[in-house]
Amino acid sequence: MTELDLLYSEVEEDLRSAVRAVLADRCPPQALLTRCEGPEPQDPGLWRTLAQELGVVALQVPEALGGAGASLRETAVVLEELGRACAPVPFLGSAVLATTVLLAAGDRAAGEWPALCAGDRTAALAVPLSTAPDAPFPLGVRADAAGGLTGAVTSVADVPGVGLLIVPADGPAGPGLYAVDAADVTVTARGSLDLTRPLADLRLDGAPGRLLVGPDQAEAVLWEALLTGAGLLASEQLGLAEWCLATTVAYLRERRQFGRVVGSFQALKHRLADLWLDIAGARAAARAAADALATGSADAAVLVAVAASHCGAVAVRAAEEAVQLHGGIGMTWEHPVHLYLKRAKADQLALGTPGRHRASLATLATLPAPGGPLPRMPHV
Amino acid sequence: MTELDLLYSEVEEDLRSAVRAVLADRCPPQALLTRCEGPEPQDPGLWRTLAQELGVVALQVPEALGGAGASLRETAVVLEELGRACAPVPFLGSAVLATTVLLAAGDRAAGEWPALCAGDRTAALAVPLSTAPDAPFPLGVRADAAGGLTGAVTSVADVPGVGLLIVPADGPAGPGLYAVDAADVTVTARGSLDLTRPLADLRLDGAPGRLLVGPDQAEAVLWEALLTGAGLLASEQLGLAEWCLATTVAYLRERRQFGRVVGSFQALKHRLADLWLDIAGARAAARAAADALATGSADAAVLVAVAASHCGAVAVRAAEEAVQLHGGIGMTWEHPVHLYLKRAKADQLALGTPGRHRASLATLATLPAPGGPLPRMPHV
Amino acid sequence: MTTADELVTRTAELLAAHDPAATEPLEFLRARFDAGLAWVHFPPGLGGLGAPRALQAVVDAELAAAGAPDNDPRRIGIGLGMAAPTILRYGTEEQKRRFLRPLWTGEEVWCQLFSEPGAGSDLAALATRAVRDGGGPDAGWTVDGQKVWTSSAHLARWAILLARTDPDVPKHQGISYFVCDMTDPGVDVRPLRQLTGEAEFNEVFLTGVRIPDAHRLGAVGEGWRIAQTTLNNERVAIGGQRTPREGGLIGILAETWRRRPELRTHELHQRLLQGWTDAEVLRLTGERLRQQLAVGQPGPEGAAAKLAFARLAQELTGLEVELLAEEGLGYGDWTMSRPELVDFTGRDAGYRYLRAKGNSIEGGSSEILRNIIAERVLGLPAEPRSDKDVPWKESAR
Amino acid sequence: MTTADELVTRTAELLAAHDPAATEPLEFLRARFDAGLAWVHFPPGLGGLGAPRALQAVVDAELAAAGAPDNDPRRIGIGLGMAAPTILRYGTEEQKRRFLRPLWTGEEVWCQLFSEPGAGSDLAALATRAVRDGGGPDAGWTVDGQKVWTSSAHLARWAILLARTDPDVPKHQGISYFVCDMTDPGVDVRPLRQLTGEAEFNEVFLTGVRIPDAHRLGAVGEGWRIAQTTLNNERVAIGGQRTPREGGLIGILAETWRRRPELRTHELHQRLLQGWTDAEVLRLTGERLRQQLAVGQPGPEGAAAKLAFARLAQELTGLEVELLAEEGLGYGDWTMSRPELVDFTGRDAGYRYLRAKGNSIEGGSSEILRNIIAERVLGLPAEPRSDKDVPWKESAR
Repeated sequence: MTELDLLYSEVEEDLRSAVRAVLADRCPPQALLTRCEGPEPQDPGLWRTLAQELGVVALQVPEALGGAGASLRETAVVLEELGRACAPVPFLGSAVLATTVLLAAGDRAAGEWPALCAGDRTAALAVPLSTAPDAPFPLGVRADAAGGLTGAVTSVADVPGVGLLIVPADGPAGPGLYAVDAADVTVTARGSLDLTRPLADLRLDGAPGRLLVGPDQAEAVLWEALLTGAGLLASEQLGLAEWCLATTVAYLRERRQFGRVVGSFQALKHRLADLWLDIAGARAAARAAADALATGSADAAVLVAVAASHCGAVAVRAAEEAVQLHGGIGMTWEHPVHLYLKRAKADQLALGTPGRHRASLATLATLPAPGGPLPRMPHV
Repeated sequence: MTELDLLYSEVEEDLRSAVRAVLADRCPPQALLTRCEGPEPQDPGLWRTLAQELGVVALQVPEALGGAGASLRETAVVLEELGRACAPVPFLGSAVLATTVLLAAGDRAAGEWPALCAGDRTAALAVPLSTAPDAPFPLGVRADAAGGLTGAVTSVADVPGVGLLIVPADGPAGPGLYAVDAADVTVTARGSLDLTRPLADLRLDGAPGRLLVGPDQAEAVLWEALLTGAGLLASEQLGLAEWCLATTVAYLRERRQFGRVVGSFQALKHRLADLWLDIAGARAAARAAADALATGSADAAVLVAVAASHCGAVAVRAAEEAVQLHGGIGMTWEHPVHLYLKRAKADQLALGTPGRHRASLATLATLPAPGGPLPRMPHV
Repeated sequence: MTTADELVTRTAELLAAHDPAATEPLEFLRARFDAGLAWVHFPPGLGGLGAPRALQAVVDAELAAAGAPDNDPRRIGIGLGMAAPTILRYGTEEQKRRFLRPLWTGEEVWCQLFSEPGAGSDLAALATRAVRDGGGPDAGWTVDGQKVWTSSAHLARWAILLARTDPDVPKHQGISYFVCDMTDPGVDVRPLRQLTGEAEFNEVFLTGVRIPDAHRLGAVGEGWRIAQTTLNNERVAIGGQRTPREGGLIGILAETWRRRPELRTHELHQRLLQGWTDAEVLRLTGERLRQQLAVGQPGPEGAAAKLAFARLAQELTGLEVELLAEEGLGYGDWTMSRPELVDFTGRDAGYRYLRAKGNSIEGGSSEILRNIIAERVLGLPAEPRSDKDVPWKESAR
Repeated sequence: MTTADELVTRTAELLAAHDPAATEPLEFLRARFDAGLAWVHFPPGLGGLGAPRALQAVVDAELAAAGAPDNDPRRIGIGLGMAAPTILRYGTEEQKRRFLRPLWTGEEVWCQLFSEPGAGSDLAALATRAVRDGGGPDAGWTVDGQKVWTSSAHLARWAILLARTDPDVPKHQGISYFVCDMTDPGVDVRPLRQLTGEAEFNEVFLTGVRIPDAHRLGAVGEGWRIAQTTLNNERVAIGGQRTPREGGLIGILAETWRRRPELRTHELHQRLLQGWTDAEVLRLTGERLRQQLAVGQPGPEGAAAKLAFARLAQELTGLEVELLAEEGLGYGDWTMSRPELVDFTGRDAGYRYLRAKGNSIEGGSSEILRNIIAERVLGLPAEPRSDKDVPWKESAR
């Protein structure tokens, strides 16, 4: 194992400050509440600001392609802030999942970068948001010899307003990842538990597709994209959990009952101390996963499994404690904490549940399940 | 499902009071500490008192055989009190496990009752204490055609001072349960985590055995004995947990730190409230299992699995909380709480761990495990 | 004492005199009340016969078998579970005669005006004021304040109301208990939307609401003590319900598990087995409580059943969403609506997950219930308090 | 500032002057101390060079490679982790010169006399009295009292001791900090047997123990403040250790799992996976803390590592006993013994299970650590206290 760097660099802290300032300005909790019931649950204006003013929608894209030439570590820092703000932007789908595939596609994706880096267009990976890295390659869409794609994909994240869809499909020569223009696909919105990350079902009827990654690499690239997504989602979960803890602490320092500040009651203090402890662990785990992914470490799969399972559970617990400790007010639609609860619960299912990630350690860490040989782990 | 009776009858409460008074007199905590490092970790004098003064060592044995003609419900009440006192007597081995087999053996066991009911002799079931009801029939001892038994059994409970051993063995016609005189067996004591329930390894070299239950019934009778044992052990665990809670509450009402009674600190109060809640559940579950076993209900296996898994975990938690909340004093050899911790942890392994009992619900309650058909459940 | 046989006879007489098939439901319910078969443990003349509470089941079974209408107890639960026992115990004869019959028949729905934005767990800190308006036979009270978390307020004819009548004494001593007319023009009911999207509750603004002194329940300043009766009855009602194995949320979960083998994993299986066991233990605990009540030995398990239920409901609904995976990411409908009844089973897993969050807050938070168990059941000392002996108006809030 | 290269050079010089193969270990250790390579962040002349703490690893690696003896840090952990930093910060020049060198070389073992039977979590309630005995150049203190939970007391030459020097002021203000000579005839060390059967700790009875004023550390009445340095150093020492993946208890458990497939069940597998993940998260948390310390940004994670470690150790050892099933029912040896070192890995699962219970009590209970995190890290208010401002002798105990 190489030495992991688990700290935040000065550059990363500067990046964090810049993103945090924009989000504080552009999506305060009250605006979130209004937006998520409106016609445009995601905020294209905010996306353009993130792209054009901060240049953070293509952080790990090489400068030669129009990106920032940074690493997945910086991308993870942005996700922490997006999680903290519960921000309604397609960052996970476009800047993480789709971008990982497009980078792996090399020259075949060259034409996509200008619009993506400028924030004029977003991309999404057409798999159900719940797809885990070790899931079998999806075969719900078939590609014909001419590149026409037919089939359906359900529960795809970050589709509203998307320009480019990356569709895994079963082609004549085997599995492939195809670029499809969203205009050629029938998109049906579906109700999402997470109001700030909408879902849609896709229907393709001979939609023209362009092969990005062919059968020799398609499974590995899709795995890499999902693994990267799951690993970086841990950073979003960390930011979300930090918001929940900080907001709850602030509330309990103000709220009085029984002639005392509620935050002075020991039972609540101990629960929050335990939560803080778990969040400290989430910070270390999320950083470890981001660093390992950034350096292409052979240990990345293990560290992603650890981070995804730990952070997924911690974010839910933080949000549930926040709702509970806000008392009645935390149950109201007007208070934004429910948006975090919904995001946390949906994130827990996204790209593999904590249990699913832990199960992958049976192979990755040689902790075999009862009976039978070790399951084969693809691409590791 | 027939209606369960989950209450304690007046007769049962009277029985409880009598047993409790004897135990308070004859094995107070300090005496326990002295005994468990002495040459006789179990207390034959106390056993005779329980037999002759209270008549509780053969409660569910019909009066015609010299027993009390009561039911397993009363036996469970006695176990609650024995658990509360962490009493060093072979009740589980003799009055529960062995007695269940002997009752099933009918006339073949007739000669054993006088000495057993009088408390002059105890019996033990020669299986490892950790054996779960759904374990395969043990084949570590072979019986020859003349009834000579050869083989070994490890970690048998309640052997010191035992007269009669009931040995499962693989005979010429199949599995059987044999009566063996303990004098014919090589007994080697082994260190036991539970200081008040010693363990021994048995070695048989052609020991004369008398067939109690033959191949047609042996598996079913052994299952019944282990199921009864696991179901009634829940009552011991209940009594143990109640002692731990009550002792901890009493200590925390006295102990002062920071100018306050420690029991007024809210974090501790909430933990003890949660523990009390789990113990209330343990009481209902243990009663349900005892009642179902007593009435021979078809639902007994489910209720035993529920009681064994819940009570096994609750007793350990109660003991662990007791140690923790007693602070340093709870870690000392002089304070008896460690005896309860050791009993609780050993009880958790005895006759199947909580996880093992829960797993049996996959079949019993039709909650199938992933993949494959339902495992077959013997004798249900 | 009235026996089961007598009740069977009386029920048969009621049915003979009022054929359910040929009688308006309301008319039948009034006749049932007048026959003392509404709640048999209530006194004669007030819908009961002074019989043991446990015998109600006999009457209910007979009437159900005969196809008689019921009074839709879920719709009028607050009246039945909270207002009625309080009125019975503290009300004047006139109040009992006026309120209990239409309460039980469902003609008049009741709601509860206790909690306030600044008085949740610390209910005794409530700030809604009731000021006496003059003397004489017309004397009454004028009430101003804001209440919150009021279910059924938009349907209710009457409310039980706690208001501060004396701010100069310590907070528990200056509260009185009233029956408030929800049709008073000073009562403004506004829906309070929850995280599920629904507005199951309301905020209630009280501005110059007039309450005649005859609608005061119990003595002036005794409101806190009387409210304890109301709240204890609420908790017993929750804990004492009889449920079959796999009743409620665990049943929904187990059914999904059986029907959809493709969702199963070993991790989820372990949690399912744990949840199933927990549900069964809770069911047995409730059953034991019920048996204790039936023989007149109420145990403290009642106060705890709500706590245990909340914990289990949150565990099971969280698990259900995870089990459903892709489907769990969805949510049926966020549109604001005003349900008359809360039905956990009728909507999707996401709704159940969110709604269950309220179980540990509404009707006494889990934190308050743990305090109660620790102090009243285990006898652990209360925490040091500074707010009990100072006049309410001087206390820090 | 001293660089890594300089340290490599100095270490080479030490090794050249004192060939480890040909030098008595104690002589080598003294030479190492005198060369400033004992703890490089200590000042010159006191075993260090005023170098960054992180560079110690460079020296250690060079010396280990050369086969040099070490000072057996586990045997003298209390001296290194608690006494030394406190003496460095609060000791006089003379105290530093007298105590630090034999402390570091291991010639003199140290123990800690803080806790008392009546002062555990509430350490400031301690009742051991130190009374000044006359004036003049011989002036000193006479100490009487009882201490408990003292590891190494039977091996120790010196103790750090908290005693009450002024009972007339509030409890935190009347405590002073001393160095106590464990060979004083008034010191009576008795083994304190634990639930494992071992007597790892001691009770220490102090009867008329004389301590010269020159062995007072810091000002009279400053003992509480100084003790905070000692305790913080203890916790940082616990949290800042570097461990490889599967180091410690999880490694033992994982090895058993791999070696013995017949013990595996799905329930245990799920708990193993959870425990493995928890252990890895804790390892990464410690590693992050270490990296923060190395760049001079100590985070609050240090205070929490002990809390997390105790939780994990108890979880893993409980699981190990369950995994072993029949074997878990056994226990190697209950005979009382007095181990010099606590070694979790050297005994059986039952021992580990029992010993781990102490992890959440010794060195600051988990409850006290949660208070510390809640108040110092999260900024939540302290509980109302009645014992801080009254004279110690009047406070309720």
